Amino acid sequence: MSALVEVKNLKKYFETPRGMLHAVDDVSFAIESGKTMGIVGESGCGKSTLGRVIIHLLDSTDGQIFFEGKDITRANTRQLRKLRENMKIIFQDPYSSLNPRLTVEQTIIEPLIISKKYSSRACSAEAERLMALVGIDQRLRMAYPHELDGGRRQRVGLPGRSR
Amino acid sequence: MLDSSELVATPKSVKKQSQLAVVLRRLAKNPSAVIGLVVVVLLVLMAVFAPLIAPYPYDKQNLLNTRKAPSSEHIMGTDELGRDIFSRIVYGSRYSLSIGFLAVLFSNIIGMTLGALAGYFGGLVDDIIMRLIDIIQSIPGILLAIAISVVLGPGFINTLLALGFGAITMACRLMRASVLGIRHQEFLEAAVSNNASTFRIITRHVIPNSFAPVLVGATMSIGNVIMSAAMLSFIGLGIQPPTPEWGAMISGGRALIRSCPWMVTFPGIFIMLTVLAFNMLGDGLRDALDPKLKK
Amino acid sequence: MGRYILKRLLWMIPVVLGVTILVFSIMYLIPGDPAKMMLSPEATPEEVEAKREELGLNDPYLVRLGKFLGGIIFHFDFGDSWVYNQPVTKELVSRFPRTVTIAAICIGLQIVIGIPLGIIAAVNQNGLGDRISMFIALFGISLPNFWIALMLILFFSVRLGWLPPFGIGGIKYYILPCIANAFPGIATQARQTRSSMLEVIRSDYITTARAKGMSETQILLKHALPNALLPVITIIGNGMGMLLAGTVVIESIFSIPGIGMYLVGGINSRDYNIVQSSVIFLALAFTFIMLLVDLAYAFIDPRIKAQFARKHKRSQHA
Amino acid sequence: MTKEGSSFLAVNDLVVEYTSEGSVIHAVNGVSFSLDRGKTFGLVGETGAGKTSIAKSILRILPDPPAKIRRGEIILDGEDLLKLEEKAMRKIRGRKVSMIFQDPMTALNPIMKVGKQIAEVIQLHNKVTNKQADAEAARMLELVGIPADRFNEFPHQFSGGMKQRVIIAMALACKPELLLADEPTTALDVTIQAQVLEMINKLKRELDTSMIMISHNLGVVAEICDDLAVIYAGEVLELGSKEAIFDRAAHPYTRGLFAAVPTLDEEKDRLMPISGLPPDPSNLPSGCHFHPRCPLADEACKHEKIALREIERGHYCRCVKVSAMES
Repeated sequence: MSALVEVKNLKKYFETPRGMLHAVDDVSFAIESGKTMGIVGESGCGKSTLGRVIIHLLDSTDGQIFFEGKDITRANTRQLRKLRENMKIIFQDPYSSLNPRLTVEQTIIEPLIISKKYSSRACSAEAERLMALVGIDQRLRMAYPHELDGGRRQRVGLPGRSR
Repeated sequence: MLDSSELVATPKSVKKQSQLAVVLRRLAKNPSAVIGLVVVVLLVLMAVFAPLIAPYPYDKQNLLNTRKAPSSEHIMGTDELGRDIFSRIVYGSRYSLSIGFLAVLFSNIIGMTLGALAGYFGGLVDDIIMRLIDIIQSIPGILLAIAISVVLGPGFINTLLALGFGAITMACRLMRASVLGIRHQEFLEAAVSNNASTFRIITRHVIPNSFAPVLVGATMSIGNVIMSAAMLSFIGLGIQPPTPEWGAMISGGRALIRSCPWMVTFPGIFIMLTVLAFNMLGDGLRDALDPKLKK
Repeated sequence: MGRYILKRLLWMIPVVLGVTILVFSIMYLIPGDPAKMMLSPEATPEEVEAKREELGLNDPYLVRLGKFLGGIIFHFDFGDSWVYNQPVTKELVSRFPRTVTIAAICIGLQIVIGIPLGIIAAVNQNGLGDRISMFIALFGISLPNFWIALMLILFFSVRLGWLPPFGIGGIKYYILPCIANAFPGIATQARQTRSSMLEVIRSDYITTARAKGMSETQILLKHALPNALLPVITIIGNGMGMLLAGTVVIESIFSIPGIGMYLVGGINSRDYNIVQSSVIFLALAFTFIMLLVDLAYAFIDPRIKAQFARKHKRSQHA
Repeated sequence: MTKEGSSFLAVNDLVVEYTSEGSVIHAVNGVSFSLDRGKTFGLVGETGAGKTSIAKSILRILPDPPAKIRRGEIILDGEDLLKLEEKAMRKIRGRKVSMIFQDPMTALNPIMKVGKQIAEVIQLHNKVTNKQADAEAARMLELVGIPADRFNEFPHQFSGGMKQRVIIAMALACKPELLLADEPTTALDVTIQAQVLEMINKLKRELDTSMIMISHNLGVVAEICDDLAVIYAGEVLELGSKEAIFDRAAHPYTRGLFAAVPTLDEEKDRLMPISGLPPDPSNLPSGCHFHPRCPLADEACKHEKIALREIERGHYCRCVKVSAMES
């Protein structure tokens, strides 16, 4: 079975006042479906940039990205919309990855609303299911991020699925 | 320094703590904010119901008792044309309040948009807007207002535009600063990765998290605009007599300061009261909206 | 460090040009025919037209701007006043010292009274001293300076007769105007110094200093004040803007022949060039002061200084 | 590690409370431990368990409103620090006891030269001229691996790891007898973390400094501490030597902590987290504070206070379900 995600000679350079910064320099790897790939390195070695390039939060400078066998390096906005329903990012800092002004429920159903595939009733039902899935107490449905500690905030960031 | 991690109280029963409820609850606990709010509401009521409150029509001249000291009949005395000063002050509140609100509203709408654009997009957009703001800001506000209103001429709308123009810079700076503050927060990247459109990102994620300081700034600048409007009328610009604008009244009473000081004192007290109320409200709002106190 | 000063000076040029062009354009572009405004309402169209011709109002915008800018840059001449045809520049230059003296005294008061008030309020936060001084400061920023001036005249000149209500002369003549103009400035300075101090007092390096065994006063002098004074310098700069604007009114009340009074005179006689030149002159003065503030800031804040000092070899430590 | 007698530092029944917006936060609820000279004592626990408050109480730099030391003694070299008046306590801070803070990014004065910040503490506690203080400060910089010619640079010119070294140099400048380290490596990168820990260990041996290491990272504690206490909701749940606790962890909470750490050797698909969350410090559960999350909890745990029992020589545990160990 071809790899779920494959990256070939991926490069990402940033122009900085002090010249070209080689954040990601010729990286290649492949991940089978269901497997977990660990990327280890000191801060500033380009780990997060690599992740952001793969899910198109940042454009790549060179190299190719394959998802389910298809080349998605130069995905246009329509392809991107489809892609982003299958690729999710969970962030490092629980204190800045949630919109402080949205409740737990609003945060979880945000992608559902954007995908326009769910009626509002379906959204809240789905929200309930997702909260149970990631182990968040139902009574925290209307809580705001500032009322939660780091652990729970990360769980709220988890679902974000829109399929 | 208080170690905040030791104070994280897990929510016992999470009542519906909407953001607004939290802010209002904290605002209510702050006495000066409450006083400020009460005075502002009273002033607005006074302006709206001016005809009922004012004992005399503001322009009714009574040449029999001109320059009368405060008496039971005229609690704040009369001016050189025998008009009742208290009535003129009551009607005058309409001009001061409406100039304050409208000028700040007009300038903040423009200022916030410019600030959001500069903060969110950065790069060339940011440079152009900010260089322009730098130049406008290097002319002290009132001088700018003077220059504009000299050319525009007196009158309500002209004064409003003259005062509003200067206030754009503060609203823009405040908005840009707070947008820059959250610009690199990860929840914006999360929104992008959730296929949110730029419009949705700005309206649902960026603005709700950055308007707080702008709101505080706006409340304070209402007071400043009212004071500047009075100053403009005082030096012969802005709203002209016979309209009962507080600044113009003080300017009118200036020559008679020796013989009838009440003509100058009472309008000034009302200006001070109004500006003080907005400033107290602004201080209260700043503490209530202060994220650090959010926990 | 030199590079930073040069950069700031270079940046002054577009600002100065920008200010001049902005004010000129405002006066030019906004509707309303200056000539008609200046002449009495009964003036015949021919008279109005003659006036427009005389003042060169019919020239295209760029020509007039060019003449105006040329005048200022090459021989620092703001042209003549439209109503009396006197050279404006002479008036501005001769009146400038008086306006600056008042502004300087007020800035002095603002620093000498405002800053300590703010620091004391911050050090004993929510204490009695804090509450009282902040309440007075709240009043201070809510009082229009022209009303304070009139109240001071009413009380000290009319009632008590201690001080002259207007005019110029010895120190006595400066007391009331400066108090009236400086009071809002002192209040703003105290409030903002207090919030800047509170910000610093809450930071971690103050706890580190305490852990070193320093006394509260040592911490205040060696760590808290230096860090808090940085933003305070910018506040002083902004305060200068308010003061320059304030002098317009104060000078007209106390009839002190500074630029402010000249400007108000220009307003009453609808003499556009006086208004235009006075506003630009004061704005340029303010811009120059803000430049000094920037330089002072850079000189004190090592982070900026270090940025530009890194070029030379690191200084050898003893 | 004897309970009283010759121990260098003895903390007895320390209680610290914070008042915020009306509710009282019980940060430290009767913590007692002692530390011999030259030894390193670990305070381990989740975020918000009260570890930092304990350290700040020893140095008496708790922000007075809102924090209050309700009860307890802190005997250092036979002297109760809580009884000292402020002037005498200032002599001790930085000289006899000093502290390293968690976040190096904000712990240094941004507009003061790095060298000067070290020289400042030297001059504070020793009658020396400026030049002598600067020279000593430069020597301390070298000691922590920073070239002395960076003496005149400012904090913003240093990386997180380098800043933490400056703070360590500052803390050790007056050769303190006790060093309080509040999660010194949490804000640092793993590789830098190792360097900083190794350096602290080296300096500790050279200067024969006793140390209290606060951390929620069991790896750090294992590497550095001789004895340790597991803190939960402001209480010591287990206390003993490193070997006793790491090899024979008794309290269910301690065992839960060890199970939650992924180990490299075993192939595990799911980690064993401790369910639930630390309790709300403004209304702590009755009896054993851990009972809401404890798999072994039963009625006995829910009501009366549980005492700290010695289940093995020098190994204490606060749990009724744990029987004494046959050593």
